Amino acid sequence: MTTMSMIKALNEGLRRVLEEQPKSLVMGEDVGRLGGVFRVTDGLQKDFGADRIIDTPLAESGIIGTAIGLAMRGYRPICEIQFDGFVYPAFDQLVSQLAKIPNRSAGRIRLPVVVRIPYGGGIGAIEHHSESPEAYFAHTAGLKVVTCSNPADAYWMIQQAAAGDDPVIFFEPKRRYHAKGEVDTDEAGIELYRARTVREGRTATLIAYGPTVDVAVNAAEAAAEEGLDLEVVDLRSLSPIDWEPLFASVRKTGRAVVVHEAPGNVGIGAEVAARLTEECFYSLEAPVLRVTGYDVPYPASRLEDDYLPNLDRVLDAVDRSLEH
Amino acid sequence: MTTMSMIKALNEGLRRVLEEQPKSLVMGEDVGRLGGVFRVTDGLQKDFGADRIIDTPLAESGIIGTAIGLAMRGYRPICEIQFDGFVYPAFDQLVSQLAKIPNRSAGRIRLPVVVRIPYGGGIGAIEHHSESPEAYFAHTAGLKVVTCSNPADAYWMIQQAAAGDDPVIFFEPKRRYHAKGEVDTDEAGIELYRARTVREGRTATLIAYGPTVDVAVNAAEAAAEEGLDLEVVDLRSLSPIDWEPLFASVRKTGRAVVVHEAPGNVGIGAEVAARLTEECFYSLEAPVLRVTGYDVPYPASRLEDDYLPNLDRVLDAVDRSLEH
Amino acid sequence: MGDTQRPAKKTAKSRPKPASTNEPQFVQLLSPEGTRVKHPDYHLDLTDDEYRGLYRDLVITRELDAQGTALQRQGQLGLWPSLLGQEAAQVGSGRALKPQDTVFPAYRELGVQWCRGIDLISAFALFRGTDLGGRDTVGDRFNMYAIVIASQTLHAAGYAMGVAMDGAVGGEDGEAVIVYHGDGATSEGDFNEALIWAGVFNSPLVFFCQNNQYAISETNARQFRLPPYRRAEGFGVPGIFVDGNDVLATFAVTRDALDRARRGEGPSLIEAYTYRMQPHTTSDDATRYRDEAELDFWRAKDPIVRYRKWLAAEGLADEAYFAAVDTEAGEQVRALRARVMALTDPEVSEMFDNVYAEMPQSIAAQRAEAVEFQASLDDAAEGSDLR
Amino acid sequence: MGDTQRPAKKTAKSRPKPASTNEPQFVQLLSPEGTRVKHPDYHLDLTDDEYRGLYRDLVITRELDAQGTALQRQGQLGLWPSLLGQEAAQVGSGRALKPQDTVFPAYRELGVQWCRGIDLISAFALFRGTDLGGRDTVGDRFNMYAIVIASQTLHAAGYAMGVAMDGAVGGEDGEAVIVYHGDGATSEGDFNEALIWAGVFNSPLVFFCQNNQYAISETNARQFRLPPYRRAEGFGVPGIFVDGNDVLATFAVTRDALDRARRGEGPSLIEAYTYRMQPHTTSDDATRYRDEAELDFWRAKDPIVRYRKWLAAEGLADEAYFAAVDTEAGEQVRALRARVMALTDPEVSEMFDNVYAEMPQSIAAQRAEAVEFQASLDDAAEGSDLR
Ligand SMILES: Cc1ncc(C[n+]2csc(CCOP(=O)(O)OP(=O)(O)O)c2C)c(N)n1
Ligand SMILES: Cc1ncc(C[n+]2csc(CCOP(=O)(O)OP(=O)(O)O)c2C)c(N)n1
Ligand SMILES: [Mg+2]
Ligand SMILES: [Mg+2]
Repeated sequence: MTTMSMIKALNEGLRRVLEEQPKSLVMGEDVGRLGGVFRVTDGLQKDFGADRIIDTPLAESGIIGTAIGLAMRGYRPICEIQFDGFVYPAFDQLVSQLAKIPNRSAGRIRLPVVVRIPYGGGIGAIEHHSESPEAYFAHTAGLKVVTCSNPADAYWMIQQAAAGDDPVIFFEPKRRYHAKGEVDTDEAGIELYRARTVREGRTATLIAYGPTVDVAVNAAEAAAEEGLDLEVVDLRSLSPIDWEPLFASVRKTGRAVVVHEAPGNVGIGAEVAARLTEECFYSLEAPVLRVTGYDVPYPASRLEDDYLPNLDRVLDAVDRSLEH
Repeated sequence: MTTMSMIKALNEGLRRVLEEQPKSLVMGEDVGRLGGVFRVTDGLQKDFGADRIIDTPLAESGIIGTAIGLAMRGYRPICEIQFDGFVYPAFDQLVSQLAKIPNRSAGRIRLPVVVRIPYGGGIGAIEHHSESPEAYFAHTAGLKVVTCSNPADAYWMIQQAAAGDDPVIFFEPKRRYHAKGEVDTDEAGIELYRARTVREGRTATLIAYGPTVDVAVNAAEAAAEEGLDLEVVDLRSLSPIDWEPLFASVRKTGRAVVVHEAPGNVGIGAEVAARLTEECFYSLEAPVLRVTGYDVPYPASRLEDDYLPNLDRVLDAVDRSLEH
Repeated sequence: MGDTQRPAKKTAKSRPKPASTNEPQFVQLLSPEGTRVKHPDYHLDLTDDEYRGLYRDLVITRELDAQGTALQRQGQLGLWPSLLGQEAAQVGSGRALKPQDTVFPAYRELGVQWCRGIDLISAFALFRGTDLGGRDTVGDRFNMYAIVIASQTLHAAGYAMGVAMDGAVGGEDGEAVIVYHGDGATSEGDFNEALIWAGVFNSPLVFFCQNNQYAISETNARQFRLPPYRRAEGFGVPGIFVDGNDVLATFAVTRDALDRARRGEGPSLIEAYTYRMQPHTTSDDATRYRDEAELDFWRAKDPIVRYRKWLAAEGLADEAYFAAVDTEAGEQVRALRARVMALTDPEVSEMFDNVYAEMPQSIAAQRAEAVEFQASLDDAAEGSDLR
Repeated sequence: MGDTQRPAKKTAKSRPKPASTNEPQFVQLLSPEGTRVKHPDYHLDLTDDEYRGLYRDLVITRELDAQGTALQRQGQLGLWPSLLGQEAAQVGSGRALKPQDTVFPAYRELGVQWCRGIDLISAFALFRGTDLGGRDTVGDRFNMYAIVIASQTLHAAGYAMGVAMDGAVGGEDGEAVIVYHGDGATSEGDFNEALIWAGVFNSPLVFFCQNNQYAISETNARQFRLPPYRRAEGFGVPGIFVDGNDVLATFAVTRDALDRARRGEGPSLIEAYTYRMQPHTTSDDATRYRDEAELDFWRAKDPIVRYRKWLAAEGLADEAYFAAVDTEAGEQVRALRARVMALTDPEVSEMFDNVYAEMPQSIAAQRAEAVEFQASLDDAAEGSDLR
């Protein structure tokens, strides 16, 4: 067990990938000499060379498009998109190419490309630097979408994502980047596409991922003082979602609240609510509720605390659920 | 009342916009001399000139990006994206610019831009020509998303969309392009952002839009022969959704099935199901079910009949709903 | 200029001379009238068999393509994008490739595919709708057709980066990569980003632009002020302008560009000036945007007619040879046609099977549901047959 | 060449001569040593007041920008992207604009904004996070800052199309549009598409590229083989290369390009060769990718020092004038600083109010919910204060 920040965990995880898999590459804007604007790739170019840690031109479509070509050549690119809000110029290469080429090729081409995206708000940033675009990618057949909420998951999930042969969009909650946590560097303990029950409880289930796991845990702790026993599940994989633990939890608690930063409308929370209701209809004592970003563009940073789901809004939703 | 195809209705609707609103423009690939690959803009360049019906370079980001600039200058562009699968290169300009600039400007800039997208499958086309990307745009705060299912709606909705000051993504179900219908060219009868009950019934509610409205109506007719009395609602507006008629319907029937061509995962159906359950929890006798495209890339056309929601799959879902 | 990288080597070939006065300033080795033209930079010295082989390729390509159009008209294909008129551009460039080279086509490259010796059925299956065009593209060194305009140029740029990273460039045996695209494609962001990538990483990539004068109905005037080969020069990537209806010139300039790429001298762009004699695809009505006079103008530049004249005049081939090629083309067409008609619909399960390397449980469940549903309908249909 | 459109008029200015031997081949009217250089194509004949005014703009811009950095360090701004070193590029081009011209900035254009006489508070509010940068951009003829690299180039191209469609070009009173972007921006698809658009529609648009040698940590070598002004030429758009640390040269070439645009002679691109003396933003650590020697090299080219030398040598300004400008700059800084500190947090409701012209019912409901929730928390907080 070692204590490290999520940034360090990702850095160490990438190091192991680069050491163990000679075909792996890291590519993106400023990932080389600078070590990335968040320093996730710090020191990698020094240790693995400029041929493997590639500072690319400032063009996101180009980053993903050429990563696809490199993967066709047998490489295993790990791309960095500098911030959530800058992934959109690459959208065609992501959804029409990366997601579809393996199927188009009748399975003859596999594209083991990982796309790392620092995401989410809460860091006082300017526009386009606080978005949560995960629903776009979860809705896209052919991609897998995961997100880590703590250093241990960051360390292992990046390695697991890089080890697979499917394209993975890998969301990193930037407001958790500096928070430290214990990392067991010997054993992963859990598979990439599995949800994890972070806290057991019987009153209701809080379902969160990435940056909101911490919010949910804090809410559960606050609720415990009021005698409420909340279960918290970290989805970890957003597409596919690991449904069984959710079904089991909701069958136990009868109530669920989903928490994410992205706007609620047609978001991950909608899918979770719809599916849970389909499968656990007779167990639910209240509708699955959602606590999410509002359906407006991410606001100026001085308003972000009002925009983001927080402890109070989560507890309020739990109360509303219990009123049913 | 006149009988016309949806293509003709759109063409006539655009004509009226161009006549009544001197600042309106039509722009896109092949919309001018050719009249569009589907002939929706047929004859417009001849009648309104090449300054107002603009054949653009082959670049979708450029089409939307320059339309934004034109709108800032006071023009009212109606852009055509040639096929659903070619909207993705414009994604950044759509979600980070078109959707957000009005809010960014603190409301001082309005962008009355309509983006027409022929969408959906069932026409035996090759890849990228049969997609249903509406969920991406519905999830995007700042955009409005609508779709027509028949010539009368096509005729009026395109005019209403062009008359408003918000950006509208306007989806046209291409497999309904040639089907004819009655059009009252004197009066719209219904507002743009309203849902419409196409068929009244008491057993269950079918919720559809665009190309699946017809599927739902056919299913309802078939079900009627078996004594089932299905209500069919055409959403028309996908963002915002006109919820009240849906709530009312579900409170009456107690059961709902949403039908769309797009993949189900994190689709419009998920939002409809989640929201209906939130609001009508005590009225629902079964979970809201979804009949959608599968969560795989749109298949080769010889498989599309198996991919698309059809009468049998809808009726099967109704049966499953009734089993609850 | 700080550390701005300059192109490794300027390959400023002297500006070519047009053979006849109405021709633009492109590289030409064979005039529309079928006479050989000298060019200061490009010489060709093929064997008699190779010269004859080019003719065979041109004719067979044309016939197979015509069969695509015919099959579509007969309802056997959903769509066909004809290359009629562009045979020389495709055969000239396609035959210039060495076995180790890799091709990234757009969607009209049947002639290149033929030259690479790759089973053409994949193109017909794609446009019949029985699959999405998948093949063993890595083994074939010929990628799938690309429908999203210019998207393949970035794939090619990435692949070519990988070739260089593999150390597979640097000599006469080096690998080169060629990517095909149209005049319209040059307007897309992706194409321009691909030029940047190829330039910055000095990749062994040849952009082969078939400027067939149209992007569906839109003329060159809607896509650019300066022709694509001039654009490339602005990116620091040598641009070569060639008569795309001249199979010898196309062969010569492509071989040269590929050789520079394989030697490690970086990317270039070839603009082959040609003409699409058919509508954009079988769905298009070209009479809406162009007239017979324009077609006549280009008919006079037919790539096969001129080449045949020259072969005959040089005594490289005679009527018997031409007749034999026609016969062979007919056989190829018949064989292919039979195979196209035999292409059957895929199984429902196939739409699920290849999406992921590791299929998620949810997809497996949907697959089972779809297969079962299909089976139940089949049962019902059988049942009703029995009644 | 079929109907390929050629640029209306070639504006091939003769290649400029460098003043000192270590300078690139750009237009320069004032050497780093402060001596006036003649240029065959560009002459400047400003009034003494105008010459002095440029100095004032340079100094005030530098001071206001420094205040941005200071405010960020003091925790009053979230971020500040300094323009230190780029004052001449911004003031020279900004002052070349006529009142009817429209500006599309990137995010570092405080100096241009100053020259346009537009309240600078918007830039500070943006980086303080109290709003998203909204102003009356249409009335101001100065658009909002653009964060997504190169996205604004297309907006400018569309706007310029509209200007031409309005018939607002064609004489000395015509309108021109200028769009600012960086060296890194030239790699984005959008930038290249904007060049195509401007060219094809012959729009009155000047691309003003501040090549400050870096895109965050990445040098020019990662973005292009040939400098941006050469790129433009490949698109058929005249490219002009200018010493971006020379306020006179920047003024002259921008005025010329804007005048051509306003006369209806189409787009051009100016590459102003300059240097970002500060890190990319206050969040950046530039020591990771560049060294003191490089900074020293550029310090010797400081745009203000050279201009002040020249003014003094010409007798256009004296120490008293320079001191007065410093005093005024100090006042400007103090006034602005006070206003920045007074910027207050917006109301919760504001995040909902401007999204749509017609607010959907669902957004109105969310607005009400958020406002109410905020109020309930405030109440609770007050309640607990009472306890
Ligand atoms: C991104 C994208 N936009 C639009 C289309 C529709 N489309 C198909 S072919 C075509 C024209 C292509 O022209 P060009 O690049 O010159 O190639 P050509 O067909 O002439 O060979 C268009 C607009 C597409 N396939 N992809
Ligand atoms: C589309 C996009 N990708 C990435 C970024 C992150 N980013 C902000 S500034 C910058 C570098 C820009 O360099 P340049 O265009 O030279 O302008 P400069 O900052 O030097 O003025 C990057 C990569 C962004 N803002 N937008
Ligand atoms: Mg073409
Ligand atoms: Mg820069």
